[in-house]
Amino acid sequence: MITEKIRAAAKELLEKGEVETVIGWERGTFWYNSTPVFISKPEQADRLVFDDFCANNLAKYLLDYRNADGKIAVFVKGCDARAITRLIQDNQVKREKVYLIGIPCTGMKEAPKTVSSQDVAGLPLLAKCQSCATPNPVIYDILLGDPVPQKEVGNRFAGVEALEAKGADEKYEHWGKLFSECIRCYACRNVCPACNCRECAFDANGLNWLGKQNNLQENQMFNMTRAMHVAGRCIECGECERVCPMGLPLMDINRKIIKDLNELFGSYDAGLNLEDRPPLGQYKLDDPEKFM
Amino acid sequence: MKTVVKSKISALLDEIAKEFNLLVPTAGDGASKFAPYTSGGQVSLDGRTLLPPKDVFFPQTEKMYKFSTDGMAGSLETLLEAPKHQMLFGVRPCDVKSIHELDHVFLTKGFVDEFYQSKRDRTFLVSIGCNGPAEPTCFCQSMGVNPQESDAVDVHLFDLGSEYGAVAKSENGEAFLQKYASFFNEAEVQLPAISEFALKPDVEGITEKLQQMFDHPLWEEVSRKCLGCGACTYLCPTCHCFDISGRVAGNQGFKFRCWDSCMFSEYTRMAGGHNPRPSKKERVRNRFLHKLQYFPERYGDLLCTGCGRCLSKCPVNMDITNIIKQIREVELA
Amino acid sequence: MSLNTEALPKSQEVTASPEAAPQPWEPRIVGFACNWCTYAGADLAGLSRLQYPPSIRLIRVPCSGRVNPQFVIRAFQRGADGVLVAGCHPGDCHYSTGNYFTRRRFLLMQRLLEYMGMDPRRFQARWISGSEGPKFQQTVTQMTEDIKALGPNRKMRDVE
Amino acid sequence: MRRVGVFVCHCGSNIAGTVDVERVAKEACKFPNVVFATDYKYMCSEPGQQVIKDAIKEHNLDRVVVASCSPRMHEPTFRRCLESAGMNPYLFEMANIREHCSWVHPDKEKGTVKAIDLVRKAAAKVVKDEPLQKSSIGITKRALVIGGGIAGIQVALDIADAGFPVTIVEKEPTIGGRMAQIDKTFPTLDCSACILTPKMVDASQHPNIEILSYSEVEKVEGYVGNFNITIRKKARSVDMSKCTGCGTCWEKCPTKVDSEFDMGLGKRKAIYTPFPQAVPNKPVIDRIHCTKFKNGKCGICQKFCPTGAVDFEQQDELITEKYGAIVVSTGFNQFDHSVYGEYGYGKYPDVITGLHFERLINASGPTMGKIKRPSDHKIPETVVFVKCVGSRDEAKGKSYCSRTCCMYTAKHATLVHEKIPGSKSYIFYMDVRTPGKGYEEFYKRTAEEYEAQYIRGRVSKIYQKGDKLMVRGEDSLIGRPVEIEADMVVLANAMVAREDAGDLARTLGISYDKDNFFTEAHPKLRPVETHTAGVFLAGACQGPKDIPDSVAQAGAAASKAIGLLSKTQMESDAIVSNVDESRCSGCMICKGICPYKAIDAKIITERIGGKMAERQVAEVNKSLCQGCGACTVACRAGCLNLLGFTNEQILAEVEAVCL
Repeated sequence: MITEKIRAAAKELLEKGEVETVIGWERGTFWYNSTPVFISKPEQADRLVFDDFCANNLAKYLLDYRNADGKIAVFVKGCDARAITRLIQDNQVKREKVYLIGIPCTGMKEAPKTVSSQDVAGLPLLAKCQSCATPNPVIYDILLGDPVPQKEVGNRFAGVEALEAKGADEKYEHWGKLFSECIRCYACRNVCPACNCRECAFDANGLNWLGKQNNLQENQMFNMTRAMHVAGRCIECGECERVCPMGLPLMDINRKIIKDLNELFGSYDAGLNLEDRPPLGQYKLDDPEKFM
Repeated sequence: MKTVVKSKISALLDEIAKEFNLLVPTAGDGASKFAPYTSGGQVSLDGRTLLPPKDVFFPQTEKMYKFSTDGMAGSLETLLEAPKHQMLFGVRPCDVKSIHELDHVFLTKGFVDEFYQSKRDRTFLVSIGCNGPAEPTCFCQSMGVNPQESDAVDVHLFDLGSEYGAVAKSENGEAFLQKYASFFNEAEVQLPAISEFALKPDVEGITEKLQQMFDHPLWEEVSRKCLGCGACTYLCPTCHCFDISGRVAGNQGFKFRCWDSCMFSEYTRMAGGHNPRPSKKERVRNRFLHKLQYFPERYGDLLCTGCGRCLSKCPVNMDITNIIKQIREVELA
Repeated sequence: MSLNTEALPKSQEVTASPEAAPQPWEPRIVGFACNWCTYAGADLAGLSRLQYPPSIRLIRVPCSGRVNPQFVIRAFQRGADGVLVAGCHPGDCHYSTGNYFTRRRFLLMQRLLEYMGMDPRRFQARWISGSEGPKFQQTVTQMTEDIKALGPNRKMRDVE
Repeated sequence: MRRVGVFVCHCGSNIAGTVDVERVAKEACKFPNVVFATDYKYMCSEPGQQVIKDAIKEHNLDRVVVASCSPRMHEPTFRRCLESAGMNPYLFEMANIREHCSWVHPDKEKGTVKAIDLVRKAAAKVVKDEPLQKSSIGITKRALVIGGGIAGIQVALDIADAGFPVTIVEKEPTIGGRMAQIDKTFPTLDCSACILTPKMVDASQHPNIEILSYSEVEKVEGYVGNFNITIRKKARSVDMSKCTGCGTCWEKCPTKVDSEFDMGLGKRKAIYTPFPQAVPNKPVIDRIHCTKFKNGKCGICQKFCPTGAVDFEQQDELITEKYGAIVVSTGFNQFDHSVYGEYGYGKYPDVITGLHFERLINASGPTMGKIKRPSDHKIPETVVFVKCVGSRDEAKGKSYCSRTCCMYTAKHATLVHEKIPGSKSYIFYMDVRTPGKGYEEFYKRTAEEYEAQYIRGRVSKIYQKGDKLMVRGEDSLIGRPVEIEADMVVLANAMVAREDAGDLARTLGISYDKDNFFTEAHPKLRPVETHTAGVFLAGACQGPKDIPDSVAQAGAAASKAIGLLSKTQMESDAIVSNVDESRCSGCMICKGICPYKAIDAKIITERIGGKMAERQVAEVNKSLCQGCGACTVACRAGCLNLLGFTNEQILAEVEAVCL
């Protein structure tokens, strides 16, 4: 039902020439793969689809269209919309050059183990959708379908708190084993809307912030630095965890940062409204200084 | 043909572990990969590992030289530790072909990489055939790989359901089967039929067609959704690009080799900042042309053995079989 | 992926003069000191001959706001047993707001380090003004004792 | 490949005493890029610097490391030395092996090992140093003096005489400050008003001096040579242009209020000038006590004013002016001795402080110069002076000595003797400190000729008995407790900083010590400068001092300001932030961090993919940037780097120190 609305909306926008390109999803290799697609002609609109596997956050593709002449239309779920707000705050996307088609989202599904079974209903929600706090887009030009009720999320920091309770060596052992699995393919960084630098600090060879070796120590540096860099910018879209080929629980790190930011400097959710600025970009005179 | 019952395999492995530094596919927590065998450890002999065996011969990070300076004098030492005699057990035919292709790169055409060679020569290969696609994303059959049998190994085991059929493919293989004959018994076997592959790309004449498609707009379309991460190249059993860097601490340091990915933006950045492959279009095009045109032109084999790892783990489901299909559908003027 | 923790051999120990007794292990603390307050406080400690263990090496930065959390990680990577970031008291910063950002960054950083398994006592941040020589001495002495109790740092670094 | 020279200083025995300097030099030779290392007795001396210059030529050095004292002390010295040797002064690093090493680590072996580490750190950083240039900026040739006491007036006069316009901002309705309250000045006993008021008049009539009385500094922006200062001209409720200072208004004003100027001993009207010789001699309405403002009635002053100068609707006025230099001379407060309950604070009106006494003996004071007891206006026979009230007393007061109490107490005893024949004064003291010219002679005359009884000991208790004040103390010289029946007790209170000194320091961006006195750049070498370029100090706001020292400091501060204003261009520091535009994404997070508003966005055009495109990047205004580097950490991609303290340099230091 949503798919028809999507196709109609895209066709209309392209026919009227209001937008130059429409970014959406299309069917991928198998029935449980949906993959980003870039449509520029009305007749291509029929390739668009919205099903239970459109997990990709399309917001970051706007960075490739910075110098486009016309407007770009992009479909945004609840999490994707927060990414758009962040990209606007980071001056990477101009609001007037983007046409946002909001889609209330009931959560995306895990891929099945075997190709054959077509049973979608039985599939569990993706990890990132189980703790989703913003199913309805916060920013959009048009909204396809009426808002979805906000489901009870429970304590999304439970995993973090469980880890925090462990002893120092236990925690080091836990993260040490995980980081030694990291193959530094940078999929987490390249998919993340908070990582919108023109050129990452780690790619600038002159700066040698990061050694190119793949060992525990450099992987720790990469993951910890990325955590500090996206501090206050992470919108908990969970894409980093989803795309990690090694299945590392990266959201446990980002959620730890978000939990600390809320505790230390007042509750703050990135990307919810355009006015607020990341907590590390500002200060209050009465900030806590427990261990100073 | 000699056969061995699957239930006796762990006993066999214990025996082998005494003589060889045995690497087996393990699927403990985290991704499945080839790791040293520990008796009673989780050995998983069904399906292929997520991380390819290329890491055994061409590690992601490998120290090459150690040096130290003393005023103007200095010393340089090559860090070539020849590993104890090692055995790679349970390699799938697609990975065997990839090792064969890595041999092309590192051992032929007038240059022999001593680091690769020192590991490759001391490794005894035992492969296990598949009777069909191990994963939904497998398509090795279409890439000229016989899923049931591989030849460029020492011993090949046919998967016969409850037992394996062992065939020696080299003298070492013969010697191995003699040595462990107690585990095997002779039997007439019937190879099971190979089950249907979901993905069947047609690579016939693709290299020739690609030679005229360098400036084709297809690449612009295809590359838009790529994120430029290195997941596909690091999981690909045949990708072999690497970078050499080093670290200096005071008056000593070391040089190391580490994997690099042509999908990274700074991969071809030259001194002074010029980059011949500035955008994703060039980089994605280069990756597929290298696999389907440049490598076959130079070595005769397609640099893709159809293992499907890149397809299963690509964040945006970039599908090489679909791209091959699109290349096939393109009409050249 | 084999976890190869390459061993970078220690640079040959500085040639200890013969008569020196075998040195007990001295912790190595990297200190980032803001030029206007803490560095001046350390100078004052020197002017007033306040003794403290020689375990700290101060790196002068214009303001504690200049210290990047990545320097702290790099210090631990390369073998520091403890890291101290010290600057002016909030409100006294020569650049008026530098240390407000230091406070935010390192409150977060300290929790992240702890979360990653690093013992919190190995990373300290302090406000030490230009006139607080004794506080500098006391901070270094206290930190050295803490870290001596903890022993050499094995985490996040080139394992020997 | 760099050619680094390492120079290790003995500093006499300061360093060589506990650091084996020869071994440090020998080890330094082994560091990468170090091609020459030596040690010398005094590197900062002329011959020492010559060693450097010769070595630069002889060994073709392109980087220099000096291992000696704190860079806060001699970095400028050695930078000038490099400059004179034709080298860029920023290709230089110092290793602090004195304050941070030899002076604090007695164990020679450990001290030497640490010194070697510090030299290795400096050598690692110097290799990454790049030649830097200073950029020059214009200067507003105008000075601002905050505080119109004797120090402020002297500074203003000196600067004005040098031909530069000066503005004095004074919080009170008139300039004059503390000195106006004083009667006589030691050691010459000439009348304070006689030497102060001429200077006040000079200041008011000097063409280059503008006096903004009853005004305060609200906000200070900008930097040396280019301060934008917002001044709040508090509403006087009197139009200065019309008022002639005839005084009819304060004669007619019905409301009487305790006069702060007379320390509460005398009264003043709601519309008042603090003292007769006030400059400007224009009254101010105290809106808290004036009935017109309290309940809208009265307004007599407006009726009787011949020139119609009284204007109740006048509002505070905020003006913003550009200044090149600022001199702070905000003076001091008297220590609030309420903590000394044993002295009967608040219970006994006849226990007064030094300033109260000054008002009593002052001819224009509430008692027309006659010393009368505040309680019953009787002339006291026996006066007891108690010194070090609040000074040299860490427990209840201040740890320091306030320098002036010994002298003004001796003066008070002399005046008691002169004004009350047959009177007797006792002075409880711990020590008598008479450091100035003619001070000791003055004290001798007080003790001997005027028979002032000096008792060495502290006063333990003062209590009322009848109309006498019993002062119980101890004479430690004869080891006996002493009790004196006194008519009046004068406490010599300590000099402390103004209560709003901390706020003013934060507004100006200068630092202050634990007692809220402003911190000078260096106690011995730069006593009138602060660490904030362009802001100078004069008088008691920098620490307790008497009038001669305050005036001397005023002259010094004026000369510093004149030195600054006389330059046509001023070099701004080379340690500033720098943006790598090719990598900057224009997210502008740095702009919100910079306290000096030195970073702004700019649009650049460049060819991308064959066509011209515009892009926003950050840009650092080199003259505004003060080089704190807080922005460099906020920049995730690391395109913002602080020249002189770049990421690469600090990382190199961290790695060298961790070897």
